[in-house]
Amino acid sequence: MMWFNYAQAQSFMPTEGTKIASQVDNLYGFLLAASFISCVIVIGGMIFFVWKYRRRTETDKTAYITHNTFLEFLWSFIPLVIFLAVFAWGWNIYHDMRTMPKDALEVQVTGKQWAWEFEYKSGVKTGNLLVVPVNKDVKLIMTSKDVLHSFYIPSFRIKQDVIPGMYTSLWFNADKLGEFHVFCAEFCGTQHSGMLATVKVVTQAEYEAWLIEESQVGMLPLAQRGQKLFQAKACASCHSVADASAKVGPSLWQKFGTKELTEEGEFAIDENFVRESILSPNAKTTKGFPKGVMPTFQGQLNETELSALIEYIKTLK
Amino acid sequence: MGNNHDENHAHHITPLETYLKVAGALFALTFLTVIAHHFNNQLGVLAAPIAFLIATVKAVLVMLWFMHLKYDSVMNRVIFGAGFFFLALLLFFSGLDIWTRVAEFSTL
Amino acid sequence: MSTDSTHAGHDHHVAHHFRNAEHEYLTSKEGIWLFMVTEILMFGGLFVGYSIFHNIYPEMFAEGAKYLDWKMGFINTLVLIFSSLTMALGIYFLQKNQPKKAVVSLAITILCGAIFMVVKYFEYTHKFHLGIFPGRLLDVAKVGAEHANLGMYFGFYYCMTGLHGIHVLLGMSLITWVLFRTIRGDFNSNYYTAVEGVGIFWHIVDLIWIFLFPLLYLVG
Amino acid sequence: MASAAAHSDKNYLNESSGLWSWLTTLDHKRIGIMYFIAVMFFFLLGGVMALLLRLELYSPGQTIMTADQYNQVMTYHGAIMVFMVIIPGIPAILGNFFLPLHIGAKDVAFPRLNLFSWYCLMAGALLAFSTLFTHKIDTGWTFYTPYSIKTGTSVVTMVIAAFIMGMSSILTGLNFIATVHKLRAPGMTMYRIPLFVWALYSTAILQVLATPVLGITLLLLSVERAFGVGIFDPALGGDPILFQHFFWFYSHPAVYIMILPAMGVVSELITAFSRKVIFGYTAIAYSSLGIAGVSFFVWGHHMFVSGQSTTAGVVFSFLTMLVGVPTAIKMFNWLATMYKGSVLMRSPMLYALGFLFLFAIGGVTGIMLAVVAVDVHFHDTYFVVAHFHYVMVGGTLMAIMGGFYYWFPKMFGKMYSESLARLSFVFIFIGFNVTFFPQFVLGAMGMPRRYFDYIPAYHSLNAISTVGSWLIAIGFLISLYVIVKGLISGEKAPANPWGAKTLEWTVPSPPPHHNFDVEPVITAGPYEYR
Repeated sequence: MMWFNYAQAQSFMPTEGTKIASQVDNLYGFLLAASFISCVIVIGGMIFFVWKYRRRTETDKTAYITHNTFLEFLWSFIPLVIFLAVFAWGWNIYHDMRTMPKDALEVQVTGKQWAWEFEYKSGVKTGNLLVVPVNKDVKLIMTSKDVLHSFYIPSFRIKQDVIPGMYTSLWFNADKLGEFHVFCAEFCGTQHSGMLATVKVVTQAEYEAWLIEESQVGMLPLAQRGQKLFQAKACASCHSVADASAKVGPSLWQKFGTKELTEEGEFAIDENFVRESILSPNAKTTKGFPKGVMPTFQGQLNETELSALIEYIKTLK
Repeated sequence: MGNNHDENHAHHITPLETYLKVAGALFALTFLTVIAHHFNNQLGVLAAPIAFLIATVKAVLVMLWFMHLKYDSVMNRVIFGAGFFFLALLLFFSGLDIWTRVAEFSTL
Repeated sequence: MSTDSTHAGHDHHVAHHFRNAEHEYLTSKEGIWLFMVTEILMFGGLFVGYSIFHNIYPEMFAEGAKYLDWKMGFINTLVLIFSSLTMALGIYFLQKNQPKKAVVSLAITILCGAIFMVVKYFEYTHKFHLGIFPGRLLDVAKVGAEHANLGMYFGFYYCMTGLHGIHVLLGMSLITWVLFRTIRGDFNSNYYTAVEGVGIFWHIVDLIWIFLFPLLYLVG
Repeated sequence: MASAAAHSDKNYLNESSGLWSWLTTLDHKRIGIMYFIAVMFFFLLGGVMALLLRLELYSPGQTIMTADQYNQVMTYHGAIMVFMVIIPGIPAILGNFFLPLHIGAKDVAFPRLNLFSWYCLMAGALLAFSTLFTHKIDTGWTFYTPYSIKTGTSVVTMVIAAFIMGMSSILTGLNFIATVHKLRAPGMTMYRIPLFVWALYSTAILQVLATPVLGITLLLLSVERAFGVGIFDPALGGDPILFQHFFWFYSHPAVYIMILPAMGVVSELITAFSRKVIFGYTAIAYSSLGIAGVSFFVWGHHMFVSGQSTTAGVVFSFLTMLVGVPTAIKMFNWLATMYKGSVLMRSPMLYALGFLFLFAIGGVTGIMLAVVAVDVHFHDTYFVVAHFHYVMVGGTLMAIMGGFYYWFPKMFGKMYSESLARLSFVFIFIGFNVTFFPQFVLGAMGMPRRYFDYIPAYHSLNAISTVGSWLIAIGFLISLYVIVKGLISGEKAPANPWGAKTLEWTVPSPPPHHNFDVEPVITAGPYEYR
């Protein structure tokens, strides 16, 4: 269902969201056709020979053919030429993929277990949502906080591993409006398959409006700021907020003010408990959930942001 | 390969004198390494290549005489050489990647 | 590898799938060389890693080399070269049917291996004393290291010398084994495959040290 | 032949008895059988895990296990199938048994080493399984850093287990090289050895040259976990991509360790059942060596999106194309062998043809993946999963089955039920395509591999794939029944039931303890069907 909301599949490949994607698909189309023909020759030939030269009597005599230099040359040389041709074709497209445009809109991407964070030059931060204007070069400068991830947009046919301790990059120029999937394609642990994000391609005007709206988060009431922050830090990939279902971590729905049974004993969930859970998550962990899974947010949130988060958690009723 | 060798072939015996000469050369080269080390500052960038050149010469001496490769079959020499070749391959391609990587710098 | 033989007293018995003693000797020797290739490639992996990171962090590696005493490495180099000579002589004396001299040579070889390990022991304990441990165990404050990742250099140092040390110990036990068999009279000018194989192994140990010495102690 | 069959009823199976006589045997044939039993057990285990994985993926969301459990089962499935099934599979079972017979030798060069390498595999496997009872590992069989450094599971134990199993592989390879070089019967020149031996020989070179680098890589990974040396850990100034270089320096040649012997088996099967001399002996022999050689230059195609440099990516893409050529040569040579032959569709031949069919698809998709721009899209998706299963399972496993049915009469001196063996092939072949073909489409649609959960759009194809896995399971169960029934109540096999020409068919079935009562003298090539 979600797939169709996002981008319609075209002949077994996702929507072509960029020019590069169409180029890749052309090459892939050629490879498919060439492969199909080779398979027909090999498999068809095999079936034909098996039938044509089936054993008729126990004493069948067979031809004694040890080799044929010309034929052998042909079936070494022709494949070689084809292989080199597709190599060159692939190289050509790869060159475009890896040549970073100048004057592109640059977005900083950080992968962490198990969410994507995006940061724009204006300081706007989002979690698992990348909003970009249509028909504009966008360059992603990517790194990881913990282990390898891989930033993969199927519709744009681009993918790049995200590596802690260094920057890697990707670029694209989306020419279709709409929403596209982002997957993590490098195994990164428990929620690897849940490390999804969305690329939202909008018009330039919508993009600008969105940026302004996002940068005014500071003006919003505390609880709403907390909600934004909750999204930006991708807390929701591990904690559900709308019902009591457990994800990687316990649900936060209707939790505030109740008592929580932790490995260390029973505690009331108050402001200080939430604060401690965010800043040093392993001090007290809910029974049934392993330690060491949630990363610490020490040093990543200021006092106001902490209060905003707590305020938001209070509203989850 | 193994079928038509001389069945009663007597193994080559390296003379005692040769062993002593080779050992003498190895000792001398070790001293030379250390002496070169004392002139590191004068040698500059050449210091490392010189040290490894001497080490390689020593290694070759050990291989040819102590390990008897000089009198061993071609196959055994090829086998041993292959080890070094594939090692060079590992270094070459890993290095090719690392030294042609263009670092991306964050502009934020 | 060279042990595919039943050692019944003085006469070596050729295994049933070989044509004669020479056939067995040549086959065993090829097996030994094949095994040596795997040794070279395994150690080589470390050398490749070392050269790559040496290129990335030349100053850190230079700092690391300063903590090593080249005199220790120098003494050990001489000891190992001498042991290589006595090992080669051990085989020489067997070829000449002089088992007594061979026994003495092999015994000296083991002794040299032991000296090497004792020197290594003093080097290691001295470093531990200074707080120089591999990787994150390296006490940066105590050592007064200029580079925070100096532990990487000593990671290489301990891995390379440690793996080499294990090979020295392994070589010593193998030589002890052929020493006993020589005393028992298993070997003579017609059959000494096992000694030759162990010898090649011991020379490989020497060979690796010949490169480790400048790499770790001198160039840094 | 007739006189040989009537010779005596003593053979390698009944020459001595008792479990101890097996555990201490130096006979390459018995060691081959011991490998067979062990590998069959591992295959069963890995296979059950595969079924569990497919069941979990039947529908999106949690079906039968949690995400963590999925990752563990995925890791063990990969590690077991790679290190314990496919790598030792053909060389250690069929190779051990038939290499000496093929070249007219009484045994492999170093029989004790041969037994020792079996014990290495067992020790490594036991150590690997021990992690099932501690902290089950969840890194995938590739142990990529830094995840393998950070995860709180028994990585070190598993890695040491892989090291020991690698040693087993090295020793087998070393043994085979020395055997081929030194133990050939009089007149058995390098150009008269069967192509299976050429394939094993090329494989052995890879085993000896590539595996030590895996050894040191895994040791460094253990050291990394224990001491935080930082060689592969970016947090300490290391380079996780270097780990991948080191890992694939072994693991790409390892792919050919898995497939080359399979190609060797197929060469034997096709010529035997076409009753015709192989077409292009020299070309097939040299293409085995060629594949082995080039395989050391191409490992970077596993790393096109890993962050390695663009230059390295292009160079590796180019070199990868070169591997395609010797592979194509083999395919065409096999076809030409059937031309004007006398093709008999017995079950081993069915498996060989199944190999050709599946390997053709696996091969062409391999070329697609080698094209760097296309690979960027397909990398780490189900397209890759489908590709390597077509090559490894469709290729290697088909060849193991075919080779096993071909040589079963020789190994055990009994025949098996031909009709059931064919039925088993039908289930495996159809089941395989139903399981893995949809995965090409899934990959093209963008479904990444190692996913416990997926978006609903991928549901129907995943469901089909899961159903296919059940068909494969039925196929293998039938084969198991065929083997057991053949062993218990099979008819006595003649010395040469297929009329094949290679040396192993000149000795009685099962062969005597010393293989050849009189050392054979060879005067012609291996496939003289005139």
